[in-house]
Amino acid sequence: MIENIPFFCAGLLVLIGLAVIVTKRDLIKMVMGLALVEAGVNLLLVATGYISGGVAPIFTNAPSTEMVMATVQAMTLTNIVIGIATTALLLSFVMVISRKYGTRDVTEMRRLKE
Amino acid sequence: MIAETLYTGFGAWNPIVWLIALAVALLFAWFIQRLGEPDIPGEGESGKSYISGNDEPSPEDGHIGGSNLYWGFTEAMKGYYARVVPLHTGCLTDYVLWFLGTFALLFILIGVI
Amino acid sequence: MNMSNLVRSGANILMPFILVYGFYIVVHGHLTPGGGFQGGAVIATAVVLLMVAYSYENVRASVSKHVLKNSETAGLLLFIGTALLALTAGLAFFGNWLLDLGVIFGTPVAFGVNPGDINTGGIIPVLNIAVGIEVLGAMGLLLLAMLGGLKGDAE
Amino acid sequence: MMDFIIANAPALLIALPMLGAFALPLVGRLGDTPRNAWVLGVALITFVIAALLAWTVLSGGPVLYTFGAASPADAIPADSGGIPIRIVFTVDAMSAFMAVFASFVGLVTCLYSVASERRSSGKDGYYALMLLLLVGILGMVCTGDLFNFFVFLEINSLAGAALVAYRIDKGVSVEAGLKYGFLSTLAGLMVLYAIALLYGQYDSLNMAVIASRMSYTMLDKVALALFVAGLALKAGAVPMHFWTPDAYSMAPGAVTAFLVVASQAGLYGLFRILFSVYGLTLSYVTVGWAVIILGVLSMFVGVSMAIPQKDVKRLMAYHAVSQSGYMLLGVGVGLVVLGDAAAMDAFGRTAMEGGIFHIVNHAMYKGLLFLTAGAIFLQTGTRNLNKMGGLGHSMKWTMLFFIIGALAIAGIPPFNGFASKLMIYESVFAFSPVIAVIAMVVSILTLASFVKVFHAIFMGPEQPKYEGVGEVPKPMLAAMAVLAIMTILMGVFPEQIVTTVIAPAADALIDQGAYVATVLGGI
Repeated sequence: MIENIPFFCAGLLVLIGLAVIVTKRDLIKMVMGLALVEAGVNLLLVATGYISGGVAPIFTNAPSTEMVMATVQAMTLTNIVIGIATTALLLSFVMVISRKYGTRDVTEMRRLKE
Repeated sequence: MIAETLYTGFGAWNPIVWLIALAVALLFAWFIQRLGEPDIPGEGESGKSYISGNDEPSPEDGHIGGSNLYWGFTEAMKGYYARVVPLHTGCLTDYVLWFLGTFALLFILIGVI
Repeated sequence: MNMSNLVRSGANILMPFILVYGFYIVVHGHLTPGGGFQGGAVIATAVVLLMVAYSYENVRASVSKHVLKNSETAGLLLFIGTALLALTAGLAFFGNWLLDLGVIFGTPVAFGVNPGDINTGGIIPVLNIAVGIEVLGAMGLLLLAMLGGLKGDAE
Repeated sequence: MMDFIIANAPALLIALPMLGAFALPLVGRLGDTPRNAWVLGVALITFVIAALLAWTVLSGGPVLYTFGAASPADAIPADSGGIPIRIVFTVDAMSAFMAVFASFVGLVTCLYSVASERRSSGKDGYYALMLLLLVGILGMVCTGDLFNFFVFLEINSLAGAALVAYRIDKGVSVEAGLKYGFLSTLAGLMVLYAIALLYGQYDSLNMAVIASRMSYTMLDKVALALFVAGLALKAGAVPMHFWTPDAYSMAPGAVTAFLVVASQAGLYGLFRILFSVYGLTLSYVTVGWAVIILGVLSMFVGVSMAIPQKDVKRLMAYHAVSQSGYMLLGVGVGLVVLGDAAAMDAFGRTAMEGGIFHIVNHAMYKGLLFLTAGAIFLQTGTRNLNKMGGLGHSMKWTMLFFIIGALAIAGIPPFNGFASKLMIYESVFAFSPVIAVIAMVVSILTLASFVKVFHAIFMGPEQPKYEGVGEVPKPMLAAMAVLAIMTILMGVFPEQIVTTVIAPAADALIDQGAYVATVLGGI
């Protein structure tokens, strides 16, 4: 049971992130909610590769014991990089919008509809 | 290169045959048009278009804009459009909610819950 | 609007350490935790430190966007070029054509527990350095644009 | 040289546009003409490589390309225990088909941009993003690795969102870009969550390995729901289509035409996951009906929302939603009868061929229509149908291309829309007559709405306010002409296209065993 806690935490983080996205009206907070979802996915990825008692997967440091899975860590790093690019892009959109519209409220950001 | 017939399992479709038929039909149309009066009315009073004795409208008034077309259709479907158009709120939160709702429906349909 | 003397002196002292640490993480990416992206991000924090200590206007004069943009382009081209060179060596795309060649980064890896030799890894350190150059340019540009107030296009 | 290119075609397909995009800041410094030549050259070479790759795949079977290996075909290293550990590009007939027409549309839209963006600033970034979007699409359709698929999906989303927001236009297009970027990122993260669930169970990211080990547990069902929801959002299926009209209406014409292909790459991902990764293990009747329902909803809601629109590009965007419904319908019917060999031979295969044929047809005629809309916007400065009129007097060529596109999308013979729609109607009629009737009604409504657009833009007396409006520059006309010629050719020779390209693509989707065997060897 105790070893499954990271997986539950990952699911919980995703749900918290979705709740933030849905309930908050400030665009910056919505982007933060998206970052929370991403953090949850990252946690799930890292947790799938963990072996209890494993060492860091560096070839020259490894004694002949078990190493944790390196693939998921590479995937997590990639996703962090992608996440930074996404967050930066979305935040710069929010900057432009708040300057042009004078508000960051998502319910005011409705010039495109029907 | 001659187009082969496309068999759809139940019927067939050959564009070349269709194009030949179209060409023949156009030939007939052209022939019939030739039987008509070749002259067009000249300048002056006879050249003007006759709209029940009213003056010809200016170019701005003479064109029917996009919104006026299919007015009857949208009017007849008013009940439908009154429900569907307001769904497109333009609000990002609603978009996310629709996504999550579809996701929940798929969950039930696929049989997770 | 400059910060107090204390903050500026602190930034001056910390600056070389941040840069050295960033470059260390970049170059040792194949031996220790870290790598191009992490090291590049550390170097880019130096830009933030400068901007906190001095004002945006002063920083913009010394850290030019042009240089950052060029380093971004150079890093990306180095990355893709290294990967493409593998094709000329008869390997697949991203094939490790420097491995075990004996020249730079080409020493075979020793077995057993050892502190690690920086002269191993083939093209992996090269790719790390390329990513490091790219990331410090891109992040620096991003931070300059965001903290300074973006005028024109996105990114 | 030729052998070298063919042997490394899948890698060059990704590497060349990437190199082109990264070198643009350097090339752009030389001036406008070298930059245009560079972009067009890179796009052209990419298209040629994609065509060579497709020729190799269609004549010699699927192509494997292992990144970082000693030899590209060496997917399974000797010491790996029989599983591929590297990123393997698995290019079968379906992938090659998508890659060819995606790079074709990329070339055409770059050609169009040369003229349509000639007066705007920031062209380095614009073309770099166009090429990156091309990279994202090509990577998505070629890769055989799930995480790699996610990475290219994100490249696709980010480049697309940045392109939508590129012309700020008082902030409105940034609003559209934000919506597009936010939703596609959310969908991408859902896809990544599903990938993590699959990886945790099957210890591999390779689609073929996962397919061979798939046991359809509870976690697989969760992953399936995440995949379908996320990728259907990327494809713009109702009820997750709301970003489509926003993003498509605000982006420049060339970008919109390319975004259509970008969302079709999402559709490809959906089909690939459903057929090649899950295949017969999933409850294909239920999931197939889910896809059909998404398709029918998309068709009907899309076209009915299009009719009262006043913005010409918004109207066309709703038609894009409606047309992707046809593809979902055709392939969904194929999925429902996946386990029933008799029904599959009777109508399922035809339905899938129709759906897949519709993908390329839609890319051609919808691209053409968006390009004409962009041309009209460029010359008149408005997208409002109520303010336009009488442009047929001054923009004769654009009008001709618009007519071709409109007739094709409405399914009027002899244009290409008719051939694929006919295949969908007839096969779906054998499956469920009611849905076939809905599909035909939607087609009629499509024609009706394009008659409205045609009348509003081109018909009527010449308007005094558009006196100085002339024809658009030649590169834009050339881009539209190329797409129009393709629309006609594919309509006049449908059988050749279907037998040489579409049928192998449909078979590649249906035959999951062949896909697995391509990577893992005969099992």
